Amino acid sequence: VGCSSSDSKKDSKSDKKDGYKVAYIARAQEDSFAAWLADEMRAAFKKTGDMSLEVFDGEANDEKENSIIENCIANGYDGIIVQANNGEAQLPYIQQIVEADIPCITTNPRVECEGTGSVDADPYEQAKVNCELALKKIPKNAKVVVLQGPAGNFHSTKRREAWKKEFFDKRSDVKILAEDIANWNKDEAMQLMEDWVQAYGKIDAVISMNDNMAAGAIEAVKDNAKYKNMQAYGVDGTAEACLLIKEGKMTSTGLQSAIDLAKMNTEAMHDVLTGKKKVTDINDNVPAPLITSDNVDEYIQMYKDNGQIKE
Amino acid sequence: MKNSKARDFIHKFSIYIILVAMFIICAIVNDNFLSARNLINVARQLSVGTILAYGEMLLVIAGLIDLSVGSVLALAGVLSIAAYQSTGSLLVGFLVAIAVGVACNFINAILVTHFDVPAFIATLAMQMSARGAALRFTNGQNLLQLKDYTVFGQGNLGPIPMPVVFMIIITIITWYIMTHTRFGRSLYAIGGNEGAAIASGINVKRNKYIIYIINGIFAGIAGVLFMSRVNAGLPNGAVGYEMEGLTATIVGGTSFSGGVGTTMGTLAGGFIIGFLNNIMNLMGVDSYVQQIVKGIIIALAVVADIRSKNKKTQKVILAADDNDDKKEKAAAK
Amino acid sequence: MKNSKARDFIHKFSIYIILVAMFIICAIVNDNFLSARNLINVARQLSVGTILAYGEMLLVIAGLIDLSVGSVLALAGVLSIAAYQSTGSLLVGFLVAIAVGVACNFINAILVTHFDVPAFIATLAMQMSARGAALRFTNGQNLLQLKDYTVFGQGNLGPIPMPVVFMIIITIITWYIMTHTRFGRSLYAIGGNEGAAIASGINVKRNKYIIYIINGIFAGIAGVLFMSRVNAGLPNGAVGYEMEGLTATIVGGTSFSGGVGTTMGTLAGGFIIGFLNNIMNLMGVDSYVQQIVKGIIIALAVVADIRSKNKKTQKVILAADDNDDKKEKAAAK
Amino acid sequence: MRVSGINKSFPGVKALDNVNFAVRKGTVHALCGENGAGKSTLMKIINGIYKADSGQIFLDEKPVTIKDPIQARDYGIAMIAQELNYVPEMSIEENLFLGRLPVTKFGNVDWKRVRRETIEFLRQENLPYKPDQKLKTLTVSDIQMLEIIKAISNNAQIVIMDEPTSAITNREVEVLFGKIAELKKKGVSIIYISHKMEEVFRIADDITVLRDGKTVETHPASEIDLDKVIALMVGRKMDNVYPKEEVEIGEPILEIEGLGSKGVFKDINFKANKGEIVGFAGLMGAGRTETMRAIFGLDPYDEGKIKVHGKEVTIKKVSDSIAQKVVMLSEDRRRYGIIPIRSVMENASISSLDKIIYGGRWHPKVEKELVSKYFEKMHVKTPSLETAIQGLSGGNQQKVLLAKWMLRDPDVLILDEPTRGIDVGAKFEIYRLMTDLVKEGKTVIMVSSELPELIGMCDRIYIMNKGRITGCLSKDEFSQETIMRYAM
Ligand SMILES: Nc1ncnc2c1ncn2[C@@H]1O[C@H](COP(=O)(O)OP(=O)(O)OP(=O)(O)O)[C@@H](O)[C@H]1O
Ligand SMILES: Nc1ncnc2c1ncn2[C@@H]1O[C@H](COP(=O)(O)OP(=O)(O)OP(=O)(O)O)[C@@H](O)[C@H]1O
Ligand SMILES: [Mg+2]
Ligand SMILES: [Mg+2]
Repeated sequence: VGCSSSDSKKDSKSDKKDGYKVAYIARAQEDSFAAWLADEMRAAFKKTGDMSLEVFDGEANDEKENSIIENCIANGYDGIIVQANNGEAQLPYIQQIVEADIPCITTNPRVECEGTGSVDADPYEQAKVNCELALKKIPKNAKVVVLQGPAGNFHSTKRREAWKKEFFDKRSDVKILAEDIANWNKDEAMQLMEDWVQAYGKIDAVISMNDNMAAGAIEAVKDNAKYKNMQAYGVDGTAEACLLIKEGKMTSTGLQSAIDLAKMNTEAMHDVLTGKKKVTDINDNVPAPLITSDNVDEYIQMYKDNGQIKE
Repeated sequence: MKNSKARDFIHKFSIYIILVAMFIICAIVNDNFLSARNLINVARQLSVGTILAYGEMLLVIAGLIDLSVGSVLALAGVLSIAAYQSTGSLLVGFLVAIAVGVACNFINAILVTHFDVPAFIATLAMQMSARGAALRFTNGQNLLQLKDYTVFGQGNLGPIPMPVVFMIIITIITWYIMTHTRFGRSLYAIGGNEGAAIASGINVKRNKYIIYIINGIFAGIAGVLFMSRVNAGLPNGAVGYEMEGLTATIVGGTSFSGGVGTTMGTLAGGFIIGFLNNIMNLMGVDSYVQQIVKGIIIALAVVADIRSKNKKTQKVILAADDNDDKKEKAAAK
Repeated sequence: MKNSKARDFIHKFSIYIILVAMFIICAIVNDNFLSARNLINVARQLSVGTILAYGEMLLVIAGLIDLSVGSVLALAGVLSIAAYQSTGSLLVGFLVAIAVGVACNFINAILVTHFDVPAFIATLAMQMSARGAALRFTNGQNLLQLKDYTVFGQGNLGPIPMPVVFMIIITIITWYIMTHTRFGRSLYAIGGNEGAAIASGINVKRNKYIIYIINGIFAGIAGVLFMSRVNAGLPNGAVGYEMEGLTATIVGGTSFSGGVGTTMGTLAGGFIIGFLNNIMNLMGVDSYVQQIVKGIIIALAVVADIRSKNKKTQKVILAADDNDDKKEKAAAK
Repeated sequence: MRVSGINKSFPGVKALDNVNFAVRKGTVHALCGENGAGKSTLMKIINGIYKADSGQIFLDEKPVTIKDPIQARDYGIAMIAQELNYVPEMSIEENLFLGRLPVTKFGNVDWKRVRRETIEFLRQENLPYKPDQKLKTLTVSDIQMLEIIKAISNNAQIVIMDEPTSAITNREVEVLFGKIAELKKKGVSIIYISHKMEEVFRIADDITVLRDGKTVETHPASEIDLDKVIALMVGRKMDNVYPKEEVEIGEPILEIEGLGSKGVFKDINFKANKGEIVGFAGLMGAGRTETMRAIFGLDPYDEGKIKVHGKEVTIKKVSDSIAQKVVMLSEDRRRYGIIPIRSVMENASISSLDKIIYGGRWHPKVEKELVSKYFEKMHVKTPSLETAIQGLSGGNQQKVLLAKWMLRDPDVLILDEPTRGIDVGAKFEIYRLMTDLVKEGKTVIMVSSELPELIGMCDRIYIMNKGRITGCLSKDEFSQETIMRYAM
């Protein structure tokens, strides 16, 4: 199935009074990262002046997300940015966007489809930067537990894959005591950790596919002296994770910066709509810096600036 | 006299009136709403939910419920895809989905009719088990590369998307069952007065099995459509779809006290919810606000429906000349 | 004679027998289960769910239901934290949570009692709206830096965690309400036969308001405990908790046909589910398999409970003429 | 048809104990017995609703097994159940054909035929309804008539009628009896169950008495009299059916002035005095129940005054009238009376919670004592105080509900059809209780469609028709003819 690439006949539209109408289809507004990204997108688009953004919510449901894509095609947006819930599931619908000659950027995650561009934060990379640190920091014969996101979730799968290839395969001495799904949720991770503490007594490190779950696990052992030196690894670089790193409770996290993602998406879309670039030339990655106690202050400052951390 | 006819009309067709009102409002507030493409989209989007709603309708009319349908859909869908992938036959894939839907619902029926487990708890247990089974089977991973399997959900018959074709066929079948078969009529009796149904020689247990089996067939078909439409076997898909189905059927006038409900009402309920979702997306309503509004509108639609129905039913005893100003009396209820 | 006494005993205490059996099995299959720390851990984990279960119990006994409790908990929790953060007063935070819980449930009650909206649909609408409001308020972000607010969920009273203290207090209050107040007694009448309750001089509408308000208070407290325990204001937390609460109360012997249910039964139901979750985690059962097993065990527990009761009353309930139509209203409301 | 050696037990009760019973072709066979004697149970076994523990059913001397109502129908057995088996939300036509909808050769329901035959029935029976009208919009008596038509229309050889007249008017009773005569002529056998002895003696060819689940005796109706049947039923002789005693009549306790409710009743004026039993007669649908419901606060009223002990009171809800010591026993035991799954004790104490829950505590001992006291006084038969009330016979349920109101020590007791479906023994006890109450200086209002009991028990009788009071008779004017004249 080929996707025809969209040629730019946009120039005629550029002098429309209300500027370009762009749709952003978010994975799930209930997911705090996706919600943050949507917010940053709105803010970044507002700054451009000649583009307006409508945000749609895929409700973490592929059928809903596909429906919204269909609606957006039907309603003649000038450009569409898709944050897929499930790359494969959205693929045929993204192809429809291309067929309708609407420039399409996929973001967080990238969906491989001819004729589209992409701006991504690579989940493998985000976990990998943690693995590099963990290789050094996690002691010999350590016992660890692993927390996963929802079954089948693209990010969770990719991050887990990175941990396998970049850490567990290289450290056969490390034993996984237990591994379970906590659906990105802090409360579910907390309950799992409480039970694991009862079952295993000693846990050296928590390896979590996101920061929320890592924070839940840390919460469960917060006042337990035995776990004072427990390590915890996450991904996302949320405000909470930064605070925990600052307190010394969490080891590291790989930043997935909604601000950077939004900025790059906005610029890319602007370039495409104004004819500066072809959409197929867009293929960017935001960096995934590792946040540790060494550099956490700068990120805390970032969150203070955007109001997520107070005082 | 005329007045009371109008009232009868409103009473009988209130849900359709609400639907039409909504349609008109949508058309006014947004230009894109009335485009053929958009309307086809809406129909396609609500087809899976409406098919599930018919299953729930049969159950609720008979005083039962199914909370497992989202999970069963997922299990049926992933097993169906696996079957298709290993045999290459679309037919086999389709039949496996139906078989799985039926098997799960057969267990529901056994628990409910033979072990007297409340339908709520029996199907809640099935919800957990079927979901677990779907995840276990796929190891939590999505099944990919569906190839031709996508024809069910993404194909078209002329201008009409396949899911809509399925929905239309199932609507007709459901309507036929509910109005033209003994089985369908007996559901109203079972839900309306189970004792009377038994005493009238209706085989209540057998009929409950049949209802769950039909519900299972619908769940299986919905599973095929869902997975094929999203182009992946998602063991985690369709969470909470039981509530969508139930909402459509209840908004459409089916009553939880049993014995009341119609196919067309359920269809109208499905469309009301479909329009609601669509118009809010068209208008770019913030997604959190959408949820708030959706809750409010559903409550209002049901209030309007119930209000219009409650207006009647106080009996009149006084001789006609005694109350020329004509009846109407707040029902004591 | 003795035989029938034994049967009476089994009948009356079947759910406790199931609980004890489960406890013994857990203790045998896993060494860690019986440790004081683990048992305290279990108690802490099930406390929020059990508090919600009491609210659902009051409602279900009276023939009502609340599907909004998970969302209301979240809304109450985040607003409570925001109030605490802006005033610095724990008391204000606590009271705001309760006020929010009560306000949402007051709306539920208005819809149900004054507009005759089925409780299922009214509270489903509230489920959507309250969740939307929680997300809107926080903009989808978790609230952080709870500081002393965590005392509610993470503090201890002697060796007993605070959530457990709250659960114990609420258990006692609920038990007291159900057995020692006129209000509690009338709930059984309302759920058992609303018409008869009205004709006996019970103010059914007012009582329904009170039930929802109590449910709201419990939801508010649960919101504080939940958020404080996880040390964050999670606007998308506690999704599906209504089902947890309902499951506990139904497993504990409350009946959807109304008029039946006890505080201690609900507590037992909560513990059965708590033990189940805990033992499977302790044994490292794969999470998919956990779901399958959980579904099966819940179904089995209810089957066992119903079977033991069938020996006596249930048969009367099922067969007696007077009740034919009441029966199997089960699923609904 | 003949049954022999039928045994049937329910948990805790032996409902039928070696019952033998035979019906001759083309006769009416009456089955008599107290509440809970097992009459309905026996009929349900014959109709395949229950399965007998042991025993045999013979049709034309051939042993048969009847496993469900469908099979019973195939054997030509039709039954009008005591608890009306209708579906309120369904149309008349569907209720008529419930469980036997005709189908075309394609297997779909033959709605044309259903409609045609229903219209035909409604025309024959002079019922002014449309076939697609929902049953819940009909009066109880018309529903009962439909049930009768349904059973007869089946061309059955044996028709079982379990208390068919408990909810229909005298005129309809005559229609029914006409039909029974026709059926007899066609050689159909009828099993007739009723607590109304006059009816039994009017139409029965044979009478069988059932007591405590055992067949006591069968006699041709011509060879036995009322007293003998009653004696067989209750196991002792009862000489006075109406235990009425003269009581001095005092000042008015309840006065109703110009009470009206739009479209339902109007200009209701009456009073009930201390020591008086006031009757309310009228045809079914006359509005007596509605009037009493309004006085009791169950329904609203738009105009008029209610005075208790000479003082005007506002009654908006039931608790208002209870506070005035005015209480009412509903005619509809199932809807407004019992709470089926709760215990007899709870059913009795539900309106007196203030007497057992006080000082912030429930006093179970007090509850038990209080309830037991009234149960003893009224001879309530129950296995225990914890038994669910649905397990009791109708008469005993009624006594529990009476006990509920006695616990409130009312000044005015309104009884709406208190003896409907209740056996002679229990009726007698209810009458006696009424007498005891007025002796204590209370007042009793009895709404009834049984003229004999009104005449036998009341001091004064008001008659209602179409929502108005059309007459008031004092004791010396009582006669069935006079009452009927005002009622029509
Ligand atoms: N389904 C049942 N379960 C338990 N007990 C029952 C059931 N049906 C009837 N009984 C009991 O069996 C006995 C006989 O009841 P049955 O209904 O046959 O009496 P009846 O003679 O028809 O009385 P009535 O004149 O009040 O109609 C009663 O004690 C009753 O409580
Ligand atoms: N408000 C009501 N709601 C539901 N059913 C009712 C109501 N009022 C009366 N009924 C039922 O309707 C039945 C038939 O009542 P009917 O039409 O004979 O009127 P009525 O006023 O009770 O007449 P009567 O003068 O015989 O008392 C009653 O047996 C009762 O069960
Ligand atoms: Mg009987
Ligand atoms: Mg009446």
